[in-house]
Amino acid sequence: MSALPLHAQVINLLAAILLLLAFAMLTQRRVLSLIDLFAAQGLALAVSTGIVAAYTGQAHLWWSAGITLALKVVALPWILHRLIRRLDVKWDVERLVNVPTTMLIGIVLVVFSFNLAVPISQLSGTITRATLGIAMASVMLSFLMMITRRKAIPQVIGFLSMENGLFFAATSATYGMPMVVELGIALDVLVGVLILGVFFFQIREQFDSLDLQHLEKLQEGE
Amino acid sequence: MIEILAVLGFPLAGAAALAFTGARREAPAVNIAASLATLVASLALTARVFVDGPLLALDRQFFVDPFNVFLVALTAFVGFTTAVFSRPYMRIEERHGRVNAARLRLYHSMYQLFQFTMLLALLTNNLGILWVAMEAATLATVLLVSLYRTPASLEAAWKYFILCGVGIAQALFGTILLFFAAEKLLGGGGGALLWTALDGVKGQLEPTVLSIAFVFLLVGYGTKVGLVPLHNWLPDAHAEGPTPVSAVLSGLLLNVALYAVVRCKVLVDGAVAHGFARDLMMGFGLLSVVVAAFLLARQKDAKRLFAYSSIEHMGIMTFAFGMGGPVANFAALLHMTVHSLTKSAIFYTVGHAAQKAGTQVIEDIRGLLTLSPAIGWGLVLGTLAILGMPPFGVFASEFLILTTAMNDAPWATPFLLVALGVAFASVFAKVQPMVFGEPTTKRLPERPAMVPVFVHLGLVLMLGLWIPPFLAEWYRQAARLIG
Amino acid sequence: MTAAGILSQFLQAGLALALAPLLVGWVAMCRAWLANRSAPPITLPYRTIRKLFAKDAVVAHNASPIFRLTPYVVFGAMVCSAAIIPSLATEVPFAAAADAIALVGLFALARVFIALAAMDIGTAFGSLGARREMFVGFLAEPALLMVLFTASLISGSTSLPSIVDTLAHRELAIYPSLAFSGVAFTMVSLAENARIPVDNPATHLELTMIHEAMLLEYSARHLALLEWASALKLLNYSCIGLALFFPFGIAGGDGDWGAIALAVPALVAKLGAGGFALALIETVSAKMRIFRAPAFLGPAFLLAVLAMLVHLLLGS
Amino acid sequence: MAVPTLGLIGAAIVAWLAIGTIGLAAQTRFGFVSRGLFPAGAVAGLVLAAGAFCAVGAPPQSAVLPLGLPDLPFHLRVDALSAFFLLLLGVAGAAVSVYSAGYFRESEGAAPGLLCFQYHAFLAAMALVLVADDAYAFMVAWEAMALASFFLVTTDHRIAEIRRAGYLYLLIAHIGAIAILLAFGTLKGGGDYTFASMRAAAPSPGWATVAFFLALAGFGAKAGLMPLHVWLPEAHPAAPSPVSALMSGVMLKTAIYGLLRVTFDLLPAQAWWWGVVALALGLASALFGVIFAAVQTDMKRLLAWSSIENIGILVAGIGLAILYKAYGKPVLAAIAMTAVLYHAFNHALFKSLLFLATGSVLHATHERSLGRLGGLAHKMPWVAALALIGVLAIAGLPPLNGFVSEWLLIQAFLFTPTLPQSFVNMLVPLAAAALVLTAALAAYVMVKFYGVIFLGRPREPGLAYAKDAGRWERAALAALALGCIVLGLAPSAVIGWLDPVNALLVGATPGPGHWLMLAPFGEERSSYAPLVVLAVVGAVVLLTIQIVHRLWHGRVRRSDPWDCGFPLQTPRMQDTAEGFGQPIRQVFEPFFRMERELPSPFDAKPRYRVRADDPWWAWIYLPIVRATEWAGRLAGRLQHGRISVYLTFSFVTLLALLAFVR
Repeated sequence: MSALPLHAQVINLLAAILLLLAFAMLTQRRVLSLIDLFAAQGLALAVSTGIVAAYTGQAHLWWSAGITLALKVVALPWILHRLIRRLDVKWDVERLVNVPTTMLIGIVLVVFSFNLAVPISQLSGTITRATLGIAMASVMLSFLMMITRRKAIPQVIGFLSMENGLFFAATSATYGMPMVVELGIALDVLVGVLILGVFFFQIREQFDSLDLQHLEKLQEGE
Repeated sequence: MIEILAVLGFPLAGAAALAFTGARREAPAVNIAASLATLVASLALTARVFVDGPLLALDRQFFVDPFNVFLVALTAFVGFTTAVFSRPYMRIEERHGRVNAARLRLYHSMYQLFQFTMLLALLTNNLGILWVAMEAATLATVLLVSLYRTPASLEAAWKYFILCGVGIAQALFGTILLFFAAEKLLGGGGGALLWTALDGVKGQLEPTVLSIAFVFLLVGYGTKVGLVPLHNWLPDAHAEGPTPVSAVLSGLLLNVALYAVVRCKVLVDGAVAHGFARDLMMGFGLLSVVVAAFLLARQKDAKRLFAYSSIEHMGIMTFAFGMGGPVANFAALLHMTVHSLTKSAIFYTVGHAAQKAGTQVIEDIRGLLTLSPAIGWGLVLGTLAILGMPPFGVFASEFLILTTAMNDAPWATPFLLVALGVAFASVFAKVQPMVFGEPTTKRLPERPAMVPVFVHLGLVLMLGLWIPPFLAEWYRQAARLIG
Repeated sequence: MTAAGILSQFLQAGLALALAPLLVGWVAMCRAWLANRSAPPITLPYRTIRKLFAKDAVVAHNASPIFRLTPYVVFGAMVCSAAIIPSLATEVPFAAAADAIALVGLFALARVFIALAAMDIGTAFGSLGARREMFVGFLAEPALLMVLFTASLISGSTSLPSIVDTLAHRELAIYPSLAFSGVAFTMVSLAENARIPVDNPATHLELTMIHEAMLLEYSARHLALLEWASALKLLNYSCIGLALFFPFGIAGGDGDWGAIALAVPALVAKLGAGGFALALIETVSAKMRIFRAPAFLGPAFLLAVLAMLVHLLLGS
Repeated sequence: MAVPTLGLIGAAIVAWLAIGTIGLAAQTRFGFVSRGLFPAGAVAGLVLAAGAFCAVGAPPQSAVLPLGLPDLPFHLRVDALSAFFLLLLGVAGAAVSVYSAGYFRESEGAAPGLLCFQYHAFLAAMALVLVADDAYAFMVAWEAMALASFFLVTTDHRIAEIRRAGYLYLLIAHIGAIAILLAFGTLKGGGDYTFASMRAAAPSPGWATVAFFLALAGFGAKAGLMPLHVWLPEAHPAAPSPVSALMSGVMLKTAIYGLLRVTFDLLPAQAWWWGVVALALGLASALFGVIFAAVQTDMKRLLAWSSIENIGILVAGIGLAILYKAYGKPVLAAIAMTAVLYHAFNHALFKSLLFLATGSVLHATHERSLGRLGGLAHKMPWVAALALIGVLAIAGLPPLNGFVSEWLLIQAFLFTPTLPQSFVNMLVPLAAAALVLTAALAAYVMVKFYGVIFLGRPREPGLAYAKDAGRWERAALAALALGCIVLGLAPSAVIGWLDPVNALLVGATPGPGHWLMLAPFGEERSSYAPLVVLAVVGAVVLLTIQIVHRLWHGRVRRSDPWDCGFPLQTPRMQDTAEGFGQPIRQVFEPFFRMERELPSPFDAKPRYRVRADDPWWAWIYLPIVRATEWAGRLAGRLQHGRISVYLTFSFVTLLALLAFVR
């Protein structure tokens, strides 16, 4: 493994950063910081995509990197910031499970994902194959984050960060999906966030809060 | 070729047009017209495929074979009848003050957009596009589910969005893994996501990767199918949205999601030898059937009741597709058809019944047969049909599935027996007093649309007694494709 | 079907008709003796019947045709039964028309009619009697059938003459199962013929009666026929019992005139002894409450079943 | 000349469907529907019966319809077995249709046209069940039959009890149908769904047993075999009387048909212990049914319970036939089977007759409760006389038809000691005892039924206005009563005619009979000549009447009842239905769950009520309901309402599956 070329080492570094950011988001308490962390994740993603593009010379990966930069580093954080300002919510993030437990579960998840990814990575033709495990781990961590948050906005950020993990898997492990698909995915994410934005307002209008515990009425209780 | 473009173009154009004119008096007519055009185009496409065989078009990006073309026709048909139904239904809703002009515009536009995404998901050959279309379908319907802007509908839409979004994200991961496995064989270009290309090399795909990919795909698309324990969004979304949306969700969206799962299963079956996908799908299917059956007993809301029934039926189909083999696949395809038709018909009647009674609460809807025989008979016949009473078509497919299971998977039959029994007991216990007994309902400001109901039920009845040869041939070919 | 057969058939039926009231009178006589009373004349039942025939029939206003038809049907069924049971000879041509099961069927027919007739007038006692009669009947009838089944299994036939033939005219064998059957049969006969301990033929104490309660509304010729029919029933049961458990003296099926001639006094003697035994039982036991009847007939039924089991187990 | 039997039968079925459709179209024209369509339906029934009658002895005929599933068109076939049951359907159906022509009144219950449609669809579905020759056609017809009868049962759907009865009925019928379906699934093995290929498939003994018990459960549910009988006493009385008659008289027999078809025709061999189970279940149902019939206070419920009894007897007979067949004694099996077939036909006749009679009583009095009837023999002489025949027949009294089948069955029982299995030998006395006990109790029940309704004095003043049944109704009742008499008097002819059915089912026929005398094993073994018995009894009766009237006189004087001289007689002093059942309640107390309602001493109009409920509710059904509710609560926890929980479900599922893949 020592003979890895430089760009691969950089990508691995970025992968590690991505994972670290995912952990940071998992434990982050303030919603604005959460958005910043998300933007940072997007940046790491964009950079890694750019490096892959430079190395493999695939043009559409440059596009991907560009879209990522525009969407996940600029547009989405901006939208979220705006939303928070408009909704006037800057509260701390409440959570359902305390931080140490979350961390512990997160670590277990990482181990699990790495284990799962090992046999797959063996087969990969790409030099950055080890990143698949990291991508999977960050998807899992985002999932965990969604589970542990009880406010709407952090949950959405978790959702978006999961998208980041997926995107990372697509670019670093496979050198990118076909262009149409990536465009489609990006469009979906953007529209999704817009719709969610509309939703936040509607939810707040109805419930005077974005706390998800108001959204627990539909159930099969007694 | 041109047919494919027409099938996709009409709903897209309709969506665009209705986005501007959707609140006008003639919007429902436009909606119907667009749906009708789609239906005609899809029938043309069907005829073409029927005559010429499977079709690859537009640089292999679109692929039509008997399996999906029949779903296209079904989708277009139910889309059309639902559009017909929604005309009086939404007008009554408007009179009752539940929707305003802006929301009507949203409704009509999103309805067409939803049609478009469904058809796109069915027609595309690219698994990535399939994913994109599924996600887009979620987005379109989220807005439809929350149309009334009541707390409950917002809650339902939120859950729908988050659960399906997360679920479908897993499907994306699965798709990436598929791509990852195929890339070595097919190169990094666009070819590695084309189903036809993957199908060609499925024997050489790496089994480990494919089985992991299938887990992600199953969990992902399975969420949209409504498989237990991934189903939690489904009853909420069905119950709180407008009835036409419930009808298309149950009748179309679930089918398309299951279609995606089955497409993936075909690939996995080629690569992984030992019935891995089979076991998973049978397990999930059976679990869904059983859990949904027991949940049915607890329902107090009419639409929620039938939403759970959809889970049950999707479970049956998943089980049957999982079991595989020509008969079970045939039966599952037939079940898809009849379930779509029947369930949407039931939603139409339940919608009108709820409008008449002013509530969806089962206990407050009584004696439909006396005051509005059409709605009452529609509901009771539809319910009996969906519960698997012959001579309706649902029985035909359940007959085939159960008898095949008795041979191929006898261990599953006690569960099915119990589940079908409990489901019958639960659903019929709730519907019978709605239909029979002393009436509690009032008059509607507009004539209800009962024609789609009886057209659907008539078709289901026909499929129970006589399946047209071309349709049977179609099912057979599709069943062979699925393997 | 021989001339002797046909003759013995008619002889048997005629004898039964003639002897039936005599048996009733004899039992009443014995009871009186055993109770240290002076006995009524043995011919009293004949006189009663004749007197009743001469009277005008009084029928309730709301009696339906069933009420008036019943005495005849019951009488007919009993005569028919008497013709089936081989009391004198085993060659009874008519017995081929109805075997043991049909015999029980005929008894049941009589019972159902008499119960319906009792309900017809709509009096309290009539319906009470009908209910009790059917109650006793549903317990006694299966027991009787089971007794007959045991005998049928022994002889491999449900035809009464064949049974008697087997029991009386083949090599002597001891059938332990018949001992059980015999006890069961005795109990059933007591119940079926309205005897103590289930019913008291001499009482008109309303709350305890069964058979008499059903006849309350009858008078004159109808009553006479019913009284005669119940005497016939007693005789029939006695003859069944004698044929199954004491088949000695019954003539074989070979048209032997001498044997038939001998069979008549043998039958009379056996009936005399049987009647005395009945009187003895009635004297030494007490009438039970009606709801003790299951406690009496249940064991009879069980004994009959047991008899069959014993037969199957021992093969004899 | 070969008669196109299947053609005739098919024509009748089509005619029924057409009549139903016409009825649906002519919704409101009451006179046309009742006086025109129902008699036409009766004619179709007779055509069906004629075709079936010819088909019993003829070689099987079959046809394939271009309907059904693509690889499985509807196969139709008439062989001896189906022809026998078709005849039963045709005869009873025709009689009931004639009755219906006079029965359905304007402004009662549902629209006549709808009723007409459901009624004829019901008939057609039953006929289709009997001619179906593949699993799919059978199931479609089977469930269509259930559906049509369900709608007929719920004709008066505004009454909550009737809705409940209909629900229960359809539910149990549907679950039974799934069981039957699974039985077919088991039978088909690797072949297709036609009965022909099922016959060819040879399932292993284990699978054959599964198939048999699934079929027993499925058909038993429809037939009202214990413990799946609970719907029957609810649903049969709830329906209009002609429909009750069809359900009890004919529909239950289709279940018997199905059981026979699967057990003896489709399964290649039978295991002896199936017979023991069927025997035990059958006798238990018979005994249970008759005990409950004895304590009923509703006349139609009483008859419904009696149907359970009769079905029990039929299943017991089938069990006996299985035993004999499994032990290689086909002739004895044929005797038992003859008893079953005969009893099936008998029951169709007399149970229809009695249900129709209750229909007439219901129309005349608007009263179903036995406690408010009485003395109708004077007001309704026709119905009373014809019902008497039915009552005597169902009570198993010679010389009517009920006795014949009872006699045959007992004869069959008496041969069990020839079986090699000593365990079975020991069982038989008990079985025979249960059978005769049932028969004796049946007489009790029928005395109660007839005595309380028709005899005695009217218990309510309103009964004075009761009118006898009309011509149509009388004709139907008379036809059925005539059937009871004919079947009672000419058993040998009927049994000879049944030979092809027996040959088909058990591969043997009972010994040839004398035309006058029923002696399946030869005269020395046992014999019964109903005509002779009738002639002798009749001769004695006539002779006695003549002699008595000649020697003395025939004078009759009318007066008030005597009743031990008690002067203040009122109708309320008669035994009520409750009173009549009281000894049974007392003796069989452990079988009932009783609720007594004792009047207070100060009550001016005291009424004593007692309800005897079916303990199976508490033994099986309520626990099932509770278990379902419990499972529902458990499943309800899945739908917790909190999105985090839902996400956790997805997450855990994903992780579990991934771990499983590893």
